Amino acid sequence: MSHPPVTAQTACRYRAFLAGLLSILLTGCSQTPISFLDPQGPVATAQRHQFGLIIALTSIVVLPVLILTPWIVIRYRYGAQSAYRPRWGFSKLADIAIWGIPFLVVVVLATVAWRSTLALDPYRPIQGDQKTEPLRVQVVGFDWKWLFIYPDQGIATVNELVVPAHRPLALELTSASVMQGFFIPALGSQIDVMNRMVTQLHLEADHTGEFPGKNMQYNGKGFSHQRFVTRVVDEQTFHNFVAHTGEGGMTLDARMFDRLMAQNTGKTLAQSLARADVGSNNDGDGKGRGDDAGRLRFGHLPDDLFNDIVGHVSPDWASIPVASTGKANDASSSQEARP
Amino acid sequence: MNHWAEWLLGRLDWSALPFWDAIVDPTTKNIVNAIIASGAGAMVILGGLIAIGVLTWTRRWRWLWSEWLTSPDHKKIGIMFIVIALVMLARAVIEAVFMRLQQAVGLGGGFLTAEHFGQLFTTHGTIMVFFMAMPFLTGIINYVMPLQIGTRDLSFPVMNSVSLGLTAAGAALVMVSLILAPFSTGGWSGYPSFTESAANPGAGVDYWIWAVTLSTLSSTLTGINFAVTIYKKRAPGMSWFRLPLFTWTALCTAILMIFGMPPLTVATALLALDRYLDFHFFTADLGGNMMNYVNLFWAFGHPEVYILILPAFGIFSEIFSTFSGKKLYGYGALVIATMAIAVLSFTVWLHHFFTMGQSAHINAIFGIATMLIGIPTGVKVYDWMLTMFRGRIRFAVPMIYAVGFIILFAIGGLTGIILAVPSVDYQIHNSLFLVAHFHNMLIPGLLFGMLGGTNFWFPKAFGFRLEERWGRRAALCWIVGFMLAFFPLYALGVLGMPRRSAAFFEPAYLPWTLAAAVGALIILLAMLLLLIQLWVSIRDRDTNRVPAGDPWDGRSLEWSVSAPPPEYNFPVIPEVHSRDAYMRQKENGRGAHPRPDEYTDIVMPANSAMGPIMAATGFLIAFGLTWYEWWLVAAAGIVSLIALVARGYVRQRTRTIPAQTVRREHEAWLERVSRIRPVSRREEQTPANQGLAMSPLEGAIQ
Amino acid sequence: MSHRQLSEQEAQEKSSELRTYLWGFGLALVLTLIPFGLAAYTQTAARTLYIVIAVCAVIQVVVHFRFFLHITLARNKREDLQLILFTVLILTIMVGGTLWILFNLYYRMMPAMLP
Amino acid sequence: MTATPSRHPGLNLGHAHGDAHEASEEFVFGFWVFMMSDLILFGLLFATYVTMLGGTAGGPGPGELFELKSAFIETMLLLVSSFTFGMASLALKYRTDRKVLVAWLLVTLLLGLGFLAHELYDFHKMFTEGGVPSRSGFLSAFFALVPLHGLHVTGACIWLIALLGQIAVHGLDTPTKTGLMRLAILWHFLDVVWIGIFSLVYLGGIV
Ligand code: HEA
Ligand code: HEA
Ligand code: CUA
Ligand SMILES: [Cu+2]
Repeated sequence: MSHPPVTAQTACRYRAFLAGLLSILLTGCSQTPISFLDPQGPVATAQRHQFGLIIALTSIVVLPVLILTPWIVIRYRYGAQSAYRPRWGFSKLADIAIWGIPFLVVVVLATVAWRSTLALDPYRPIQGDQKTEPLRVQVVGFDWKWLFIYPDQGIATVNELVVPAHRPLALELTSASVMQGFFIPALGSQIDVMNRMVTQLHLEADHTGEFPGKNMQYNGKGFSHQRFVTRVVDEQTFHNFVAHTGEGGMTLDARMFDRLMAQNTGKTLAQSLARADVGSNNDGDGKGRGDDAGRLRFGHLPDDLFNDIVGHVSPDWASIPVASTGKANDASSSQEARP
Repeated sequence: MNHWAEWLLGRLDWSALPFWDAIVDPTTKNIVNAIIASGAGAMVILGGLIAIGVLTWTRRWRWLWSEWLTSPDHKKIGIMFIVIALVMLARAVIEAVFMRLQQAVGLGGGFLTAEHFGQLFTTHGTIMVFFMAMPFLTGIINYVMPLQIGTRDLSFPVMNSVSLGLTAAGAALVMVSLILAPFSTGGWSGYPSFTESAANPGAGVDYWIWAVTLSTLSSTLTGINFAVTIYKKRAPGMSWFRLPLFTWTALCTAILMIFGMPPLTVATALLALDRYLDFHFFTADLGGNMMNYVNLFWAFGHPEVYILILPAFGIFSEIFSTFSGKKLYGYGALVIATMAIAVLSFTVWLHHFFTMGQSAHINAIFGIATMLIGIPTGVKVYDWMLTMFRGRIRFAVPMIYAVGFIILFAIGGLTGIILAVPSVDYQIHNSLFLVAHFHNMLIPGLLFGMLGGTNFWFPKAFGFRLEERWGRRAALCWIVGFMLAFFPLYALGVLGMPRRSAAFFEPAYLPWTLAAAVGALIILLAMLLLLIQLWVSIRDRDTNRVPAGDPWDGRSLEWSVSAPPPEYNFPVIPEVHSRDAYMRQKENGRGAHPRPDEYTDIVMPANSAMGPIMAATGFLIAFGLTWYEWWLVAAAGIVSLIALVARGYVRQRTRTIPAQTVRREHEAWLERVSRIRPVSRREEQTPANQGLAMSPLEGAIQ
Repeated sequence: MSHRQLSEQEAQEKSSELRTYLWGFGLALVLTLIPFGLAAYTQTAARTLYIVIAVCAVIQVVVHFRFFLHITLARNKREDLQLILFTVLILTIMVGGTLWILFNLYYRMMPAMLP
Repeated sequence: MTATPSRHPGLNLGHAHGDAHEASEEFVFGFWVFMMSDLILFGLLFATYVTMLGGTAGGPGPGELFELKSAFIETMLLLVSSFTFGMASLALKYRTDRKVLVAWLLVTLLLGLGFLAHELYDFHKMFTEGGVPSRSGFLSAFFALVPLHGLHVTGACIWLIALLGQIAVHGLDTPTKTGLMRLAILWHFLDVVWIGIFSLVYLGGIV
């Protein structure tokens, strides 16, 4: 199960109310789910729940401060006629309360935190309905774009993560550059990606749609442009996407890899490819979500590219199917299906 | 010729000028940024020139040297620390406002280049923490703590002056980076491998490394100095459980400095080894890994945030009890809570990198350890509320800051607890929610503390009260401006906006960033009001003098001496018989200012040039290292070594003030005090208040 | 005049202090020689050896503090002992925590770094 | 009953030294605090060293580079120097003339310099065998930890020379006495750190 245990019923209603209010307040004017307050998967849903719960629990000890302080300040102001006890400095009862109640609250908070943290460990696979195998995707953070490799499908994309709904996602992540943070707020947790290291992240999407993804760890000039789109589609569309990309996608050869390794944003990369007449298979509308997202799709790539990047080994370029190398790079994107 | 220039200047060349980019690549954006950057550089030069000009014009160089720079007097050193803090603050605040403006128009771009924005948040964070907050709190402790424990100076007065020098050198280095640019863009936490030479070969990161290193050295020495002083130099009878609470927090702060600074020293030193000597600690290849750095940095970073907040807690404790006309509630609990916070703060550092990928158990354990800190902190908050309870609360400026603090800090604590839950932190880590959290602790906590403390002790240090009305206006603007500037960031954070973003692409963020910009402008206004307050106060200083030294009916020993205090603080070292020593003295028969039976010669530390020498050589070494001017490093290094060795040969280390002089000065002051009319608390803010409080109970009750 | 006029008591103290140094030196020597001898000249199993090295090192540190630095459990002034114990506490937290965290991270994301 | 109640922790001058004894209270305690801060620094470098053990990156590891005998000789040099400094402390405390004191100090200095020379020779040998810090993370960690100790010893030697100079110029007055007290603490402390290095780095590395 992916939902963490729900504690008190009342707290639950409270957080539902709170979360609802917050999401209306915060995301009212945006149609795309950009935040976990408008969750699109089990992890984000659980996080929204926990967020509300923690606020509710902590409020037990924080609200009294917010309420009583103004009251005390007004009641005992200089000039008011309330009691004055300049030498009063200790009360056993009060001391028990101010140590005891926060302590109890922390005990409850600690229990909640312990269980939710173990339940939402990013390394922990999500058990969807048992029939579907998780979809494996390998993520590489470059300066300043994301490469998504689908090892079982033999395809790869840049700045566009296409996944089927209702199927658990098992991500393996690394960085080809400095440390970065991989994050799709509407789906769930973020995780750091680091050079020579492999971290893992498990997510699942409940609804189709387009959700923004981003880098959270500052890595230089292009940082705020290092965004990608997560497109959650139905199973059939996903199959089409895989098939079309496999046929019509570009080839990720050594030259292309150098371009990826260079410091550029997805957008400038796509532009430079177009200029160099390599042909980009950017979607026709170019502007995915109001800006040039710089998406690329690759149908041919070397085997085991991800592990070679992790191990700082030169990829096995020879393993790319020879037949397609020549022509694929000028294949235009027109034939590609857009779900 | 060229060869010589290279030898002399290292890698310093034309491209270090702040407007170079605009010359090489004159795009509109580059030109705008060049104008801003050069303006800042010009301000630094101008400021320096004006200072030099004024000193020369008024022939104050000798005075500056012998009365201030070489003085071992803890009061003067404290004031100089605060002056550094204020100068650096001016810069960091302007940077903050620029960042808020950038994000207000940041939908799709903004007016600053990404590079420039990177330098802004890095210098803002670095300055605020290392060159604003640390000098400010060090200055206040320096000034107040020896007076509170009834001693004449710190244990190591010359080392104190060296600490000041090192901080000044670091601050100067950061300022110079405005003229010979650029500074690092790696944030105040400077994570590699972004800050390794592979990704960032320029001088920026090196500026950062050496500035921070100078500051940590200074703080380590300061910590040792404070701790030894509190251990060894308390007045007779001042037992541990009679220490004023501010001194307790100063002690815990000192301990945190002693044990919390080494991890940062190690982290920056290893980073420097990587960058200068091709070591491989944090590089991605050859067996290094940057996780070590992250771990070390936060092993420092978390204790650091409590270094920043504990002195403020101490100040608020004094303010709450003084302005409630009441004994502190739960002294024992407050002491225990302070110590608990200090010790616990060493056990939670991992909460800054919950998302790095370690096992859920580790995350959960550190998360829970973090929440535990909420308990002692909560106890403190409630103790302060109970201190006000059944008191007579006077809304002097310090008290407005204190009340604003207690409410806003509770909110910041709440968001801290949210961040401490790892599974939730996975959502809001490195978002603006985090930025809102820590400003929520730093501004109402640390900054209000420093401002409250300044308003509280200013009359002690300078002999006249700060003006009340402008002070109130400023305080209110602070509170309102803070809320408007930072509460929207919570919303932006849960909406997923990353920190350190020069630009964003979600229209949904726009209303919030606009609101925050307005808030920042109100804060700027508050800052302006503070300046007006200061100006008005100086203008009207003669009506607001408090020569008797006790304007607020204070409770601890610093209020028992004149304002400003004599250089030896106490003509005769007081004997302490209880907590709230001075209040007790006032309540007892002998009166507020008993005449001492006899005077003795007073031995004070002699002036020493070690501080300025260390400042100069420290700066030159750091500058040389930054720009690869090895001759400069060697020369300055040798000079500082010689100075250190030579200092050992100096035997003229003290100066004696004859008992006669002490008697004359003190008797004259007592004479003056005897002619002053004691005032009740009702007249606290009127010119009638000359620093003599009416017998406590009569005075406090209307 | 080589010796200052030592009182009876001082003379006693002096010889007892001298004994302290000699004891310390002797113990330190033995505690160095044991692990060194075992490591250099015997084929002791690695595990045992690690334990012997660690135990000898810890005892030797205590010996140095006790016999060379004169840190004792005496009641009159305890700041030194408190200070050292507090340092040990902080060291344990920082060093222990660092090792725990980093080896866990290695285990989870870069097994090559595990020894 | 302890004969002379000490004014301050650890090493002591004794009442006979009047002024200097009083003055050393703050100095010595302050120096202790500094030593403890320094100890944290070393502790963290030890921790870093251990975490970098796996980072040899195909380069030489501890087994190939370290020479136990040579490390043992260094250990002995330091240990003996600790003892001789102890003798110097005794001479300071119980004698009025300087000859014995200075003699012990000189012996200590020689031992310290001998240690440094030997260590440098070791590093030199490691360098020629390809054991340079830029080769791997492991070697970086080694060359941060061990030479830092060496730098401390260098500093202590310089200080010792400076103090000998002070004795020559000013005699055994209060500042030189308190200086010697502090240097004694530093010297013994450096020996303690070396125990860690010898055990963890050398013995542990070779096992
Ligand atoms: C003490 C610490 C401190 C303080 C006070 C502040 C104050 C402010 N900060 Fe800062 N900030 C940091 C520490 C601090 N900050 C740190 C550590 C970072 C992270 C850097 C990084 O990412 O690496 C950061 C980052 C940061 C960012 C970058 C956010 C991002 O990453 O996207 C922004 C953006 O707007 C910002 C804004 C502000 C603003 C508007 C204020 C304003 O509140 C400032 C207003 C202050 C004043 C106006 C001063 C008041 C005047 C006095 C106290 C003197 C008067 C005294 C007398 C007269 C006696 N801060
Ligand atoms: C003065 C500075 C200061 C202070 C006092 C605090 C106090 C706290 N901080 Fe904060 N923190 C920072 C400054 C500060 N912090 C900075 C600068 C950063 C970011 C650095 C960077 O990344 O650049 C940061 C980051 C930070 C993180 C990392 C988040 C992330 O990177 O994702 C976390 C996570 O746990 C955290 C938690 C806490 C907690 C739990 C407290 C607690 O101490 C708060 C305790 C207070 C209360 C809880 C309120 C009062 C109590 C009551 C009214 C009643 C009792 C309450 C309970 C029992 C719950 N802080
Ligand atoms: Cu950082 Cu793995
Ligand atoms: Cu923290």
